[in-house]
Amino acid sequence: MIRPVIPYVTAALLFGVGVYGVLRRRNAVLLLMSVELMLNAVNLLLVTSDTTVRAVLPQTGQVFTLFVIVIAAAEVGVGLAIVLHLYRLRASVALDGVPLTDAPPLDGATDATPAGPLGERVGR
Amino acid sequence: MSEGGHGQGLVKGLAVTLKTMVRPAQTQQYPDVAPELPPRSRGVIALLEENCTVCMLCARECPDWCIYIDSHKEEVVVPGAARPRQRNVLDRFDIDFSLCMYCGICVEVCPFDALYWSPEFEYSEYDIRDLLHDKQHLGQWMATVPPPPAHDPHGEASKEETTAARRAAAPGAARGAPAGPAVRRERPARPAPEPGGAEA
Amino acid sequence: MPLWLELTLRIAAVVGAFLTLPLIVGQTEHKVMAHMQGRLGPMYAGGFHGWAQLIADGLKFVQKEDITPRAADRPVFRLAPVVALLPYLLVLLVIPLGPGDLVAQPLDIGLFFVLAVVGVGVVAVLMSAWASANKYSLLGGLRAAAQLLGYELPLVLSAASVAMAAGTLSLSGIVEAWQPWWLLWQAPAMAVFFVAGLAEIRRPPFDMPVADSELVFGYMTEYTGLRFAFFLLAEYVGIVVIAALTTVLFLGGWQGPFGDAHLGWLWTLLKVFAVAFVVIWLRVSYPRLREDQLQRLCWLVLVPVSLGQLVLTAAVRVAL
Amino acid sequence: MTGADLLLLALGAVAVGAGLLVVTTRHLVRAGLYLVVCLAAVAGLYLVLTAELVAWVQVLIYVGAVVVLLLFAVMLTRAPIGASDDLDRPGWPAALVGGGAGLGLAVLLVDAFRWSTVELPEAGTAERLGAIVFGSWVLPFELLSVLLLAALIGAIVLSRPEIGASPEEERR
Repeated sequence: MIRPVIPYVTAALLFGVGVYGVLRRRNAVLLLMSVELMLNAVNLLLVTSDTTVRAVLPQTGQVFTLFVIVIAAAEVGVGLAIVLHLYRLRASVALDGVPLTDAPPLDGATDATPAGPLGERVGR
Repeated sequence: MSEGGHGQGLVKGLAVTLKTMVRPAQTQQYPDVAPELPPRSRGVIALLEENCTVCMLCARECPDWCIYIDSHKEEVVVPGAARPRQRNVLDRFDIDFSLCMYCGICVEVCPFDALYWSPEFEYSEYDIRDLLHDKQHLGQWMATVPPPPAHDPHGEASKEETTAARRAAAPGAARGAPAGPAVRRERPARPAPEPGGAEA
Repeated sequence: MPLWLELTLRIAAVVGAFLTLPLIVGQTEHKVMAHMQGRLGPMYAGGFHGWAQLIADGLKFVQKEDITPRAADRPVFRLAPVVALLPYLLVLLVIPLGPGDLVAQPLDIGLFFVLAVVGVGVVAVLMSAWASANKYSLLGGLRAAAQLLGYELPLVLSAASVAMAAGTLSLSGIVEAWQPWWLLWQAPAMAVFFVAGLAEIRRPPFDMPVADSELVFGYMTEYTGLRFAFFLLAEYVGIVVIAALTTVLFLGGWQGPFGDAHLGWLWTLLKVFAVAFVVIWLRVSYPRLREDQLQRLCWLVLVPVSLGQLVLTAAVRVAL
Repeated sequence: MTGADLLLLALGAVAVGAGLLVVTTRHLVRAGLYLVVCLAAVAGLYLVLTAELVAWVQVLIYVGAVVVLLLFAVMLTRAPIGASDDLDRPGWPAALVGGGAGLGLAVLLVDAFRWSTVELPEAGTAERLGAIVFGSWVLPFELLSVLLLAALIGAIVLSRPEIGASPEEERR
């Protein structure tokens, strides 16, 4: 016997916190953390809905939560690879410092331009 | 290297440690059980004061300069002699064991067997100054000096014996040999002819 | 027996085991290691063969000054040893000692719980590494994180193999389903689990995170006194936990040649100590791996072997 | 209010509080540690809601792996000890949007459920969830494995910028 409104509200507030973090943070890793908060809010919502919604298939919400957790793990893996790559390129993970207009010199490490910025930084 | 080589090495390593474990340990329980030292261990240097003539050889040869000797001359009136003899009297004979490096050169060079190795080694002190042993302290160690080893039964006979035998066999051996030369010949190998010469 | 009394008794028993078993293992390590090196080990404390050495050590740790470096992140630094210790205490709750009721808290998904909680220990390592404000600590922490994350994979995979074989995630259930011939069938998984477990608790030869000749003492460099003792205690509880898990998962737990019903706990303890002995034995015998050898062993040997074992287990299960 | 309600309330408060600290703290690594607390509290909520397996998966994957990866990344990108000043951009719009989203959703949900009570469903044990995953949801499950593989390869490709360079280049 529980009151489902408590976990529901918790989930909603967690989601709001996550949104706030995503919009507020400049640091890419902190941003990923905020995304994790949002994902957890959704997970909590799914698990709680298992208690209130009597679906044809029982515990579907929990199964979905499992799936979301797996997706979150994959997302963090790729996301952190990107963040570390960014750090290697720019020695900073500030997101509003990333120029979105000009392409990063990804071919810097090839033989054509051995002194490119990537070549230098990787060698460090 | 093949995988088998790796595995063999790993097993061998385990075997070595296991074998060592079941063997008795090498540790000596020192303060509880006295260590079994070789009889001629070099623990501390003992001084036989009567033998010292203050020739200063030991102090001079000491690489660490850790032997301090003071003396004064004394006149000894020998009845029947033309004039009184002079004699060195030892006032101070200190070895600073905080400096000593136990090379044993002093024991080696002493022409009169005044210095001996004693196997005693438990003389550590709380104060480094107490490691300066004066002649009295050094003399106390004499009690711990082991007796000289017996002659090797198959070895060469001692110089005293051969000389005495030669003297006895020589013509005109009626007079007893004077003690001085005999003592001098006792150590022909010593690289210290000076005191012997002075005495002669 | 009323419920609260039973609960109290069970928790007291677990805390008792938590406090005594690591000490016994630690003392065994002192002695075994010494004799394997031709020494005697501690001989004074307590009189008989230095049995009280670890108690004396504990007293010494208590008296030592508790230093927190000025540049350190104080709360995190101070919290890390507790976080390192807590997961193992929780794990001990679900490890079955004997048949029936001889487990502090039977759990349906005990194996999963154990793996999940043991994985939390790495957070403590990262906390202590970063909060120490010391480059050696940080290097040790990064090494530890890479090592623990990497070795978690073969650990979980080999545990999954035995869970698959038993058809249950409950630790008691696994022991009940265990048959002696599993020793052969699950041997690769056992080897992988044991080696990965050693790496999880950062025991030599997998102690790169604390490699004292390279990193001073890794993430524990700045710790003193009781907090350092907590880390040490965590290491020894880790040995107990890994040995107990190996026993329960692969060596048949309380199943012995005779008297399972009454002597089950004795068999479990015997096996745990046998495995702990092997842990110590490996520490004495092998030198520390290099960092790249460590990762190579994990990804090129342990993970493929455990995956192969999974396939084998599945094949045998389907065939039976 | 039953005991379960109180537990839910306490754990929810911890989760939201730790979450708030994650997004407001000025200490980079502490943000990750608060995230651990938050995720652990959410795992506790799952336990109270009888989702056993999900709770322990949460601990295993999130606390044991995801957060550790995040902390790892924080340390690799040279997080300083102590507060950093450049973590945030000016935050009124963020507070507005985030607060709006959170409170709005909360109001909606409160309105929907009021103070009603429900019976807890059967526990989400490994056995039952396994039956459902491999019964009704096999296809998504298999898709997920492909996704994981893709993510794995993607992460490897991203973190090795030398890929494609000549072997000599790589050895440099």
